[in-house]
Amino acid sequence: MNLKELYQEIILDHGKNPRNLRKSENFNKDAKGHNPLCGDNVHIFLKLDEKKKIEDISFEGSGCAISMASASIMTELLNGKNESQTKEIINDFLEMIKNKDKLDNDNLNENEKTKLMSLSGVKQYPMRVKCATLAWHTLTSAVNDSQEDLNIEKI
Amino acid sequence: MNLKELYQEIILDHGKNPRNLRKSENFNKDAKGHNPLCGDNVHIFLKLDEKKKIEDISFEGSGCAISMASASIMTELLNGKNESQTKEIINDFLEMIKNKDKLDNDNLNENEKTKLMSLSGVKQYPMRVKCATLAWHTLTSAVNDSQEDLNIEKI
Amino acid sequence: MNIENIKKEFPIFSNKVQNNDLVYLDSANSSQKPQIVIDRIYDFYTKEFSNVGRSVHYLAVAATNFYENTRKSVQKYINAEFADEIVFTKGATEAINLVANTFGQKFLNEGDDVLLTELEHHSNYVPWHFLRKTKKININFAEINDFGEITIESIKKAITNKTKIIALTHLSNVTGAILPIKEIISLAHSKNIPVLIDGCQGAPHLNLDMQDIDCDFYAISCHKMYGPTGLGVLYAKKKWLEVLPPYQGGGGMINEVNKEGITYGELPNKYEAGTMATAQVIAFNESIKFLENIGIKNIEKHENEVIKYGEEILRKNNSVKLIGNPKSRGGVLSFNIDGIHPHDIATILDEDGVAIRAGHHCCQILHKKLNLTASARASVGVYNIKEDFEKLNESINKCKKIFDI
Amino acid sequence: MNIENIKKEFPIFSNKVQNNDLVYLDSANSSQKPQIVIDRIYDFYTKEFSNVGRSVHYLAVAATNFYENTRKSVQKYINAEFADEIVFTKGATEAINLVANTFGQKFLNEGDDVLLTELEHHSNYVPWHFLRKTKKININFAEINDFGEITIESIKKAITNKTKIIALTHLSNVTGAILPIKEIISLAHSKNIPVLIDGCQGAPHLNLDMQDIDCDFYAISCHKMYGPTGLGVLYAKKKWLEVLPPYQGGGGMINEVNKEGITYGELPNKYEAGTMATAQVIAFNESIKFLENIGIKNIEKHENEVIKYGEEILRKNNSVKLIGNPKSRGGVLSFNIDGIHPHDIATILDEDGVAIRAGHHCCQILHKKLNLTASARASVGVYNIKEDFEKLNESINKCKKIFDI
Ligand SMILES: Cc1ncc(COP(=O)(O)O)c(C=O)c1O
Ligand SMILES: Cc1ncc(COP(=O)(O)O)c(C=O)c1O
Repeated sequence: MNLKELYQEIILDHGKNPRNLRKSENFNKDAKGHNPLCGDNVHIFLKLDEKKKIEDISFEGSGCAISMASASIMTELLNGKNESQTKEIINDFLEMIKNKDKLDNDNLNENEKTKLMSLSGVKQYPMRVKCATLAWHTLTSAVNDSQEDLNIEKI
Repeated sequence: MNLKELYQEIILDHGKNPRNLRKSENFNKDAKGHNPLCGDNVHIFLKLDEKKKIEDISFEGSGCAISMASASIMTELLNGKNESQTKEIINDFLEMIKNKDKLDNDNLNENEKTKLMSLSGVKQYPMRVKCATLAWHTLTSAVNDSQEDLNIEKI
Repeated sequence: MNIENIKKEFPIFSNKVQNNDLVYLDSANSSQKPQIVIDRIYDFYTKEFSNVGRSVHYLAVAATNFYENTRKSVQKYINAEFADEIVFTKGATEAINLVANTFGQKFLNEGDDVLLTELEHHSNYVPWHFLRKTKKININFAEINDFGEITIESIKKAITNKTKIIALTHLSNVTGAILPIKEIISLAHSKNIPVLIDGCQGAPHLNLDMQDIDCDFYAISCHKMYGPTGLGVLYAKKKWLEVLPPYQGGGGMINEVNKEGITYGELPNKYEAGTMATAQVIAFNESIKFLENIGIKNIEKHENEVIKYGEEILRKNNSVKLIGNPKSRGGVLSFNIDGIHPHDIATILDEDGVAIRAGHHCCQILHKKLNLTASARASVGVYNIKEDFEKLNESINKCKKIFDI
Repeated sequence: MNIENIKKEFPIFSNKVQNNDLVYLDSANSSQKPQIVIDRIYDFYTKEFSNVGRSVHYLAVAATNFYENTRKSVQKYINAEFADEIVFTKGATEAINLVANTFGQKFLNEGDDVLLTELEHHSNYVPWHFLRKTKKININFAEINDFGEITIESIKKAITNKTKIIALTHLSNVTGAILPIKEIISLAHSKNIPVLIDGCQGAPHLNLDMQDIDCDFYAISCHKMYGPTGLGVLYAKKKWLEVLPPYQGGGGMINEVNKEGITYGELPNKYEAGTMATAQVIAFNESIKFLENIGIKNIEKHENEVIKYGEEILRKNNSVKLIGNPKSRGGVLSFNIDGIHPHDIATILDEDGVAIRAGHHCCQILHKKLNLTASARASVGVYNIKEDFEKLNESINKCKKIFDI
């Protein structure tokens, strides 16, 4: 394992100073996620335009460096993305966290990819994967209008 | 262990042809015993005179050679015994089965003692001790007017 | 792997028991354990021990992975659709209690019928009996035929329009009858009745395919399946686990807790409250591998040959009366000898190192139906060989001699 | 026996974990196992295996005796009046569920109160919560003070005239507070209220004397007490076990069974349905012997020294905030570091071989009360030494460095 890889500068930065840690005004979609293992919560807010493009995305919650950084980076990257782009990025991220070394995605530029890739070190820490994916799964249920609050153990 | 000691002639005889396997007429005390391990049952009947001397003792039920022989020998030996003699013999028998090699009892003659001693081989077969003692414990609860049917596991 | 050499993998057979070679014919009670299963327990405790699912340190992560790997192995072995359909319990008895309790809470009401059979083990009766008291339901028993079998007709006859669930054994632990569960389940489902299979005796001997059988619940006893004691498996269709209430409450099965209320965790956590039998679950993976390596079809074939041979020998021994004569028999042969009580038989056999079980085998209803209080039972595992039944027969003859029969 | 050498009896410490010496500070989660316990399991499976209580053959008789010997050892170890008061369960969680379920069935009615404390583990809350649903009872929580303790006053304040049972922990698995259970029990009994003690954390560290404490129920987790996983002990006063209904139904717990009804077996069989965790029970006898050989008083003293030392070190480390400051502390130290989430701490510590637990430790109510979602916890066993806390402290400093604190 490689601690340095896990706690990269970028993770520590986003972990300490998470971007978009607020509640979007006039959000029209939202969902809550919870990690029963540590008790951490995340609440994702989305403001979509008529064409389902993300006009604003934000989150509230508390958690470890990994989960905060993941939510922070996610909101940064997805702002302005349309529905299919959003879904592709979510999928690619989850794939990468599970088993891939690279991120093939045409919707992100190199800089964005690097940011996202900074989370890939978590692969080597199976118990921490949930921290990195909580925000993403919660976003999925917000997008899908899932009724129930999301319980991360489900996934 | 010594199988020959367990299945002595006298046990096999009483096991096959149990004495007093019937229901006493005009019995005034009785109790049922049950061994949940094998499902065996015994029902003891007592006819006591005013002074609590045993006028007649008998039993119904089915079971293994050890339990039938034990009930048979018990009823044979206790017929005609008074209350204190009965209690002493019961106690001495249970003591013998548990941990003694000999039977000290003034209420039995040598011949009777030999009969009773024939059951002592069971000591070496812990799972079979219950077979040998079921009738005796049931008798105790009959003598004591115990309300509940006796469950051998209790003892 | 040579089926004849399997016995060597079980260390117990390399030790003498009271100066005798062990002739172990009590596998329906509990099976012996292969070396790899025992070694796995040893290694886990000596080198890798940690609790699972809670801590994030190295040992805990590794243990959690091992634990979940067993779940996946079991899923694969019994061909369940989802790994979440595998719940670990402390035994088959708990698995059945779990279903009776939670299904009862949610779906049974006064006057409803539960259908069992006369072959059922107490573990598949007492939990339903509890509901007779708390929920005022009725219990019906499908009747056995003269061969000690339960047929589809007998089930048909016993189903009422109030039957809400059927719970029955895969393989009788007394008559050895293998029940036509696939037909029964299909019949039940045509009437919208879910079916629980008590697979205690089925799982060690028969090929298991949950999706093919299509049962709603299947209960397994790991200690009868070359696995450790203190462990069972409940297979349950996801649709049931999702709607049934939790069974036991505690750590690990919750989502969020506050003073006013609780939300429950997702499957399978919802049904695994408290610290589980970690070492046992991890070691059970080796039992599954052991079974897979030999192949359950090979095991079935081998055991069938052995038990057929045993049946032939015992049939030739007059005064031995076999109990039941099912067309398809699993590895169980129960019998009585006229004039000798089963407990006496077992004690005498034991002197020769022949281990069988005597008693009602937790099937008092069946024994009462057959006008018996007890019987003697020889049952086999993958390590038994034909000679075991020859030795059994010799010892039976010794019984007869002692009892002068 | 030299307390400093105890560590050598635990084989796990002679192996490296990821090239590090293992600094195991997660014993409140589960303790490591001494060699004799592991060996007993091994020997039982390789040479002596049989199911207990059912068959009459040699192996079964021997196993049954071993099994019952553990019951007697436990009785003696906790000074229970009768061996029948010792019920084996699959864990403390099941033990508490057993009491909540059966006591609830028999003695709780709509509007009754159950009194818990804010320190309780989910395992001592969720089972009572179930009764809120099925029986419409209320649950009250005695409040902690600023030291993370539960005092007799706090209990006094929370008892109502509808309180029917009090269930509380012996030793908090978060704040480390040892509760004044003897006084609480005596107070409760003066009001005719029975008391259940969750002894998961008490049993491995404190002297146990049931007749002195006089509790009605005491739940023990064997895997936290140098014993195997998948095993717990419920101590319950005979008078309760005699009147409470059975919990699970199955083989071994019955007296007589027929189609219409069932009579239950005597204690302790009534509460031990199905095949029990045979090997685990038998091996747990060695855990008791291990504890007896060292002497619980010596263990307490040793652990107190170690934990006091740890407390001192951590108090000196600024940015480390200890949770709770109880006057009498068991072997548990929970803490937070401003600006670093416990999960991150645990991950970084793990890199140095320091195993702690991070999370809510199944105590969400307590964490919410303290305005926390999670904490880091170091907890000790008999094998811990002062150096372990020095290593912990070094690793904490490494965390601070990484997070630039
Ligand atoms: C105080 C307390 N109660 C209950 C439990 C539950 O014990 P188990 O998980 O062994 O059933 C634990 C351990 O996690 C505990 O620390
Ligand atoms: C048919 C059947 N059902 C249920 C059980 C109970 O299984 P366990 O005792 O492992 O819980 C057994 C084994 O005794 C059995 O043979």
